[in-house]
Amino acid sequence: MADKKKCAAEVVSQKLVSEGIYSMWLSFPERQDIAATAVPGQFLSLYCKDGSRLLPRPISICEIDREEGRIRIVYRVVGRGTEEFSKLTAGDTVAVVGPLGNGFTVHEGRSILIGGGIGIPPMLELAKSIPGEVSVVLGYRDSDLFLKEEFEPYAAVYVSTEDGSVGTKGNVIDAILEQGLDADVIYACGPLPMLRGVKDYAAKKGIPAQISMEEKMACGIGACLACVCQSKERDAHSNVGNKRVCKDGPVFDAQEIEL
Amino acid sequence: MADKKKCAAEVVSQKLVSEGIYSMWLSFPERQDIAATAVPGQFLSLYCKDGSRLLPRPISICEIDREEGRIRIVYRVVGRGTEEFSKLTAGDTVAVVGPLGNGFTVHEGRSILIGGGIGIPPMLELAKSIPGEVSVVLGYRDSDLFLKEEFEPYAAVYVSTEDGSVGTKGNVIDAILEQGLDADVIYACGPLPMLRGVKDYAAKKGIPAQISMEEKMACGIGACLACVCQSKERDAHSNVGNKRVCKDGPVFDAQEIEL
Amino acid sequence: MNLAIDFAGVAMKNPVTTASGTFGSGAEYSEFVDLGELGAVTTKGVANVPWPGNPTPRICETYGGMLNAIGLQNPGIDLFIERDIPFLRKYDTRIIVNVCGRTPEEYVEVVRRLGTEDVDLLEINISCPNVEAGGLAFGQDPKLVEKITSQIKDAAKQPVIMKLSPNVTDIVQVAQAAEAGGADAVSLINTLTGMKIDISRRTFALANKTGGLSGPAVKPVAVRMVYQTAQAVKIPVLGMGGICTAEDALEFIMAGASMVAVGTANFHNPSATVDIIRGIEAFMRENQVEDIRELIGCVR
Amino acid sequence: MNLAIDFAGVAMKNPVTTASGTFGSGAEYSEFVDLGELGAVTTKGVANVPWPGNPTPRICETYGGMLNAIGLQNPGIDLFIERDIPFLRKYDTRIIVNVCGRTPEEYVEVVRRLGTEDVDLLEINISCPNVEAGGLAFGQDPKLVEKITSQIKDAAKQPVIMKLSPNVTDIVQVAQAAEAGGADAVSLINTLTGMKIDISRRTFALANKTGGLSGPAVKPVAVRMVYQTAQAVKIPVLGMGGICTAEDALEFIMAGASMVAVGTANFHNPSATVDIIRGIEAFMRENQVEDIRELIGCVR
Ligand SMILES: Cc1cc2nc3c(=O)[nH]c(=O)nc-3n(C[C@H](O)[C@H](O)[C@H](O)COP(=O)(O)OP(=O)(O)OC[C@H]3O[C@@H](n4cnc5c(N)ncnc54)[C@H](O)[C@@H]3O)c2cc1C
Ligand SMILES: Cc1cc2nc3c(=O)[nH]c(=O)nc-3n(C[C@H](O)[C@H](O)[C@H](O)COP(=O)(O)OP(=O)(O)OC[C@H]3O[C@@H](n4cnc5c(N)ncnc54)[C@H](O)[C@@H]3O)c2cc1C
Ligand SMILES: Cc1cc2nc3c(=O)[nH]c(=O)nc-3n(C[C@H](O)[C@H](O)[C@H](O)COP(=O)(O)O)c2cc1C
Ligand SMILES: Cc1cc2nc3c(=O)[nH]c(=O)nc-3n(C[C@H](O)[C@H](O)[C@H](O)COP(=O)(O)O)c2cc1C
Ligand code: FES
Ligand code: FES
Repeated sequence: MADKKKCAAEVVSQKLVSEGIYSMWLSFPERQDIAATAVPGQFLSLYCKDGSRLLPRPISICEIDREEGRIRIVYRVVGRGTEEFSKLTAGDTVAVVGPLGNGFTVHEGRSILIGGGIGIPPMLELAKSIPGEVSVVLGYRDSDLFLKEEFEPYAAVYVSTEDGSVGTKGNVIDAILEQGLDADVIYACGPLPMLRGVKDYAAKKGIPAQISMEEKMACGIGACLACVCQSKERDAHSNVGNKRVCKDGPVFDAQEIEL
Repeated sequence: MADKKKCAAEVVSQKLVSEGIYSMWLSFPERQDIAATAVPGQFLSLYCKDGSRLLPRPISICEIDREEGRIRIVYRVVGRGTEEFSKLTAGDTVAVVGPLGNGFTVHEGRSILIGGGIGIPPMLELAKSIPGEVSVVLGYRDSDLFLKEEFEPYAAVYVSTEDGSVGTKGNVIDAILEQGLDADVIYACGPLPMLRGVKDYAAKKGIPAQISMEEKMACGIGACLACVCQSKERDAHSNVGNKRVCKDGPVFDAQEIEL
Repeated sequence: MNLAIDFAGVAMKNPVTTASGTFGSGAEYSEFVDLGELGAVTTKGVANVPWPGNPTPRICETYGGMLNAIGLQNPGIDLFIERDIPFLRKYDTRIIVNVCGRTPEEYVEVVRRLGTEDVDLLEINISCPNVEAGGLAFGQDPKLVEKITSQIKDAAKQPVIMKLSPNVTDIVQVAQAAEAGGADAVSLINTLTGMKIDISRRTFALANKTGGLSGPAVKPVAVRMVYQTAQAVKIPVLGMGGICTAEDALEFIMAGASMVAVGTANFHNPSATVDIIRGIEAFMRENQVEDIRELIGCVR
Repeated sequence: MNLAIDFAGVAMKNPVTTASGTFGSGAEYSEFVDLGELGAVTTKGVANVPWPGNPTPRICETYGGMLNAIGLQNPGIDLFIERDIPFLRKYDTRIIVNVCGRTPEEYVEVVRRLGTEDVDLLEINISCPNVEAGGLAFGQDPKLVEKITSQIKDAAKQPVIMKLSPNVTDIVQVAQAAEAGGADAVSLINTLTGMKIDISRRTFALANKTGGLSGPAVKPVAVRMVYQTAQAVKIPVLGMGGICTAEDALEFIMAGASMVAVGTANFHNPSATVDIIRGIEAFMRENQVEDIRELIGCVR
């Protein structure tokens, strides 16, 4: 059914949550289905107004307000596109396609949610909605603990900082070990080295881990084969073991992906 | 002296004056000299915000408010650049360079100011400032006589319309003939066929005519040689009889230019 | 008002198709556009066996365009025939299968396999590096182009479009070579070879170092080459390179393209193809153009 | 922090010059930038006699770039020597004189005349159509490039930069031909040949039909060619093509350009040249780069 469309999202609010990190609530006057169907782990493609920048910027969903039909994203300004977005104010519009990709698949049992750096925001909606016993482990560079208190109503929150200023000095795995956390399943989003650590840890523990991957995208919907990662098995779509982060992911079973 | 600069002009106000034609007052918080030194017949280069459009849009000065340091421009939306400008509202900024080019050289005696279509606005500041007996002849397509009443405080205003709905049916020269206007000097801005008519008329009458020319521009300041028109004489700059509209004009002695 | 054309003997409901590699085999974009509205769908290049493509990053954005070095990842002709052709056949649109290879034999193998399949046209991507001619692509040498065209024509059951590389000194020579080899049509342009450097990491933005430049940035080069080619050959031209709007498409058509393909624009606007078809219709209505064929090559 | 470099034996205070034809002889832009801040000013192409250039429209805007068909209008070498060199000499900057011609003899005549003048380097624009070789430019044939380079070198008193056309199948061959002919340096890229059609008037946007594409749209092609050239020749490379920001300039430098030229960007920002110099300084400061020469060709 040809019923998806790039549409104008309206900026409900935008604020700076940490140095260079912005939080923005979007509503979708043209498409009620976006917030209604979105699940944690999925992303939106945001498009720039400036015509010199054509490709979509994939940004993960941080929170979903299904009642109001709104989605929250939290992003770091790293280049011209995110800089453009950071200038938007309430009432402005931004073109989006979404929700895209596959979110986290919620399993029974005790879970650890792990977020590192700008991989923290995508874990918030999951923390809010996941049943059972939940521990959240957040990895920061330093004592600028953006978003941390927003997790606290929903879970026990543990922190690691690279500089040791708060919580466990080191990375998220160091924090898990220090706190002696245990779980039946892990969900994680963050930089590649962190994901590698999570994958190894989960393998050693023999528990499943779902990780959210990043790759440069052109289409964002699975057509161009830009955003592939190598899968252990020869998958049905590519026939060469190249999974598409945008379409087959961004959330994958950690043990099925070569990191 | 390297003291000129592209600078941000602030939109003081913008309004639609006719179908597809906008009037905008600009102030220049960064550069007091722009309004202070501008003269009628000169133009501003306006730049687009959208990075896919790099070249300046030359727009003539319509009015100058030296006291408030403001300049008014009136322009027709013909493409993406002018469309972008038409969306600006009070408080927005637009990048400009100017004032550029040579304006009209005011002569003694009775004068006829001729404007055709979107060539009408550039004649307003001249009508306001020129001494002596002034007749203004404005050529329109139809009865949508934008800006006409703004000339009336300063001069006797005659109108021609292509469809004959107001004033003389025909062009500005038809109006001059019908009204039996006479003058010692003519100043004109408008489409090429009109300028040809003016040139012929002035030649026949043996009176000087200053005409404002248009050509596609890249630099707008005389360096790239994009915007040339052929001059009767081999001029000192080009050495080949190619005058630059942006630097040697846009106002030229009609008899010195091949039209 | 008529938008239908005949392209190399195949009737198309309108002159708009997709640019190979930007639209997969249509499945993903079918959520955004009704494929039945398109004149044709041109599929991602397919080879005789599956190709894994290049390491990532495979793409990067550039000013008004992008670079890609996907490296012709494809699932191989077997899976393509089994899955992608039946999918596309459900729609009332023409199928143009883009073919890639590293040797003439590989191309011919795919072309032969497709001979018994229900597809309408073949488009041969000769911008692939020729493994026997270090570095240069087939499409950069007119002699090779003529030769490979006739080899493919000998094997082909469907009309053959040779897809030309713009990375050449003289596109006319290459187009004429394709015509001499028996091509039924030519398509152009493939991507311009480019490079981006990531100055903060002091390395190449693409793992492959170089990639192919596409998008509106390249349009003037594409229009020029389409014009020159249309002036020089008798076979029809399928034009592409930076088409984002109906106005862009009309530029190519007026320059001599009988059909146009929409590529990178799909990434910016997933409905670009149908938006362009509707825009062409609107232009024809406003300008009282009864038949799109009046516009083909009207600027000389 | 050192920005100074040696380019083909000439000491430059920094590696930034202007792209020929976009800056006149500096007079107009001297109202916007202090020419004394530039490493060098490269002047508009000059011929042995005045050239009137092409009819207008001579330029049009394109997506992220522009087309120009100025047609090398110039006042001739006599007036240039009399007026433009003395003007530029007032500034503490190097003078690179860009030379054009329709025959080898015309080039050589200009080069000889300049031999007795106080200019620092000659840049030879071989993208001019060769009147003896219908249509193709000198720069599109490696054999012609080698020959004309050595003819010019025989006549030249200043170091010679051969300015290469990007409209070729293999830029490396052309660069090597220039080196074999004795060039002291190469500069690239000149413009890519393009076309725009004005669909409302159903005609060409430029009176000359085709024009040269420049601006940020072409940067990836330029960076690729600069990289390939720098890998293949020993003489220094002056890189250009779409440089608008310090980051753009640094891409070329890291790809192997010892110097860079700013062209179309001047039209968008008349102070682009000095803004870029300051931006390079800022990058070096932030990244603790002591000497710009550490960055030249650092990405391979
Ligand atoms: C599935 C997914 C979810 C993401 N979620 C978030 C999020 O919630 N918050 C957040 O801050 N960032 C997120 N990112 C990263 C975000 O997409 C980039 O930071 C952003 O695209 C940078 O755009 P730019 O124009 O500012 O940077 P530029 O560097 O100027 O962008 C140039 C090009 O590179 C692409 N690009 C640059 N960095 C990345 C990257 N890390 N991943 C993918 N493409 C990139 C851009 O999309 C653009 O096409 C996510 C990435 C992916 C793949
Ligand atoms: C000296 C001078 C004074 C002018 N004064 C006015 C004025 O007061 N009011 C007004 O409405 N228009 C004026 N024009 C015309 C105005 O410059 C164009 O309408 C405008 O540049 C169109 O920009 P666009 O992006 O909307 O159109 P597009 O067609 O998208 O522009 C594409 C390119 O062509 C150039 N271009 C298009 N039309 C013209 C044109 N007629 N003349 C020069 N360049 C053009 C643009 O600058 C741009 O570089 C003047 C032109 C000149 C040369
Ligand atoms: C991501 C991507 C993948 C491509 N893959 C192919 C391909 O498999 N075969 C082919 O012939 N061309 C391929 N191309 C080239 C396009 O079909 C087209 O010729 C080119 O991109 C110019 O058109 P555009 O500017 O509209 O994208 C690809 C282009 C892109 C951007
Ligand atoms: C208006 C214009 C005029 C040019 N004239 C010349 C010229 O006279 N000689 C020459 O060698 N190159 C000429 N060029 C090419 C530029 O010097 C440069 O090689 C090209 O524009 C790419 O750089 P850019 O993208 O920074 O403009 C001209 C370019 C433009 C835009
Ligand atoms: S971005 Fe195109 S397949 Fe993922
Ligand atoms: S626009 Fe460059 S000389 Fe007039």
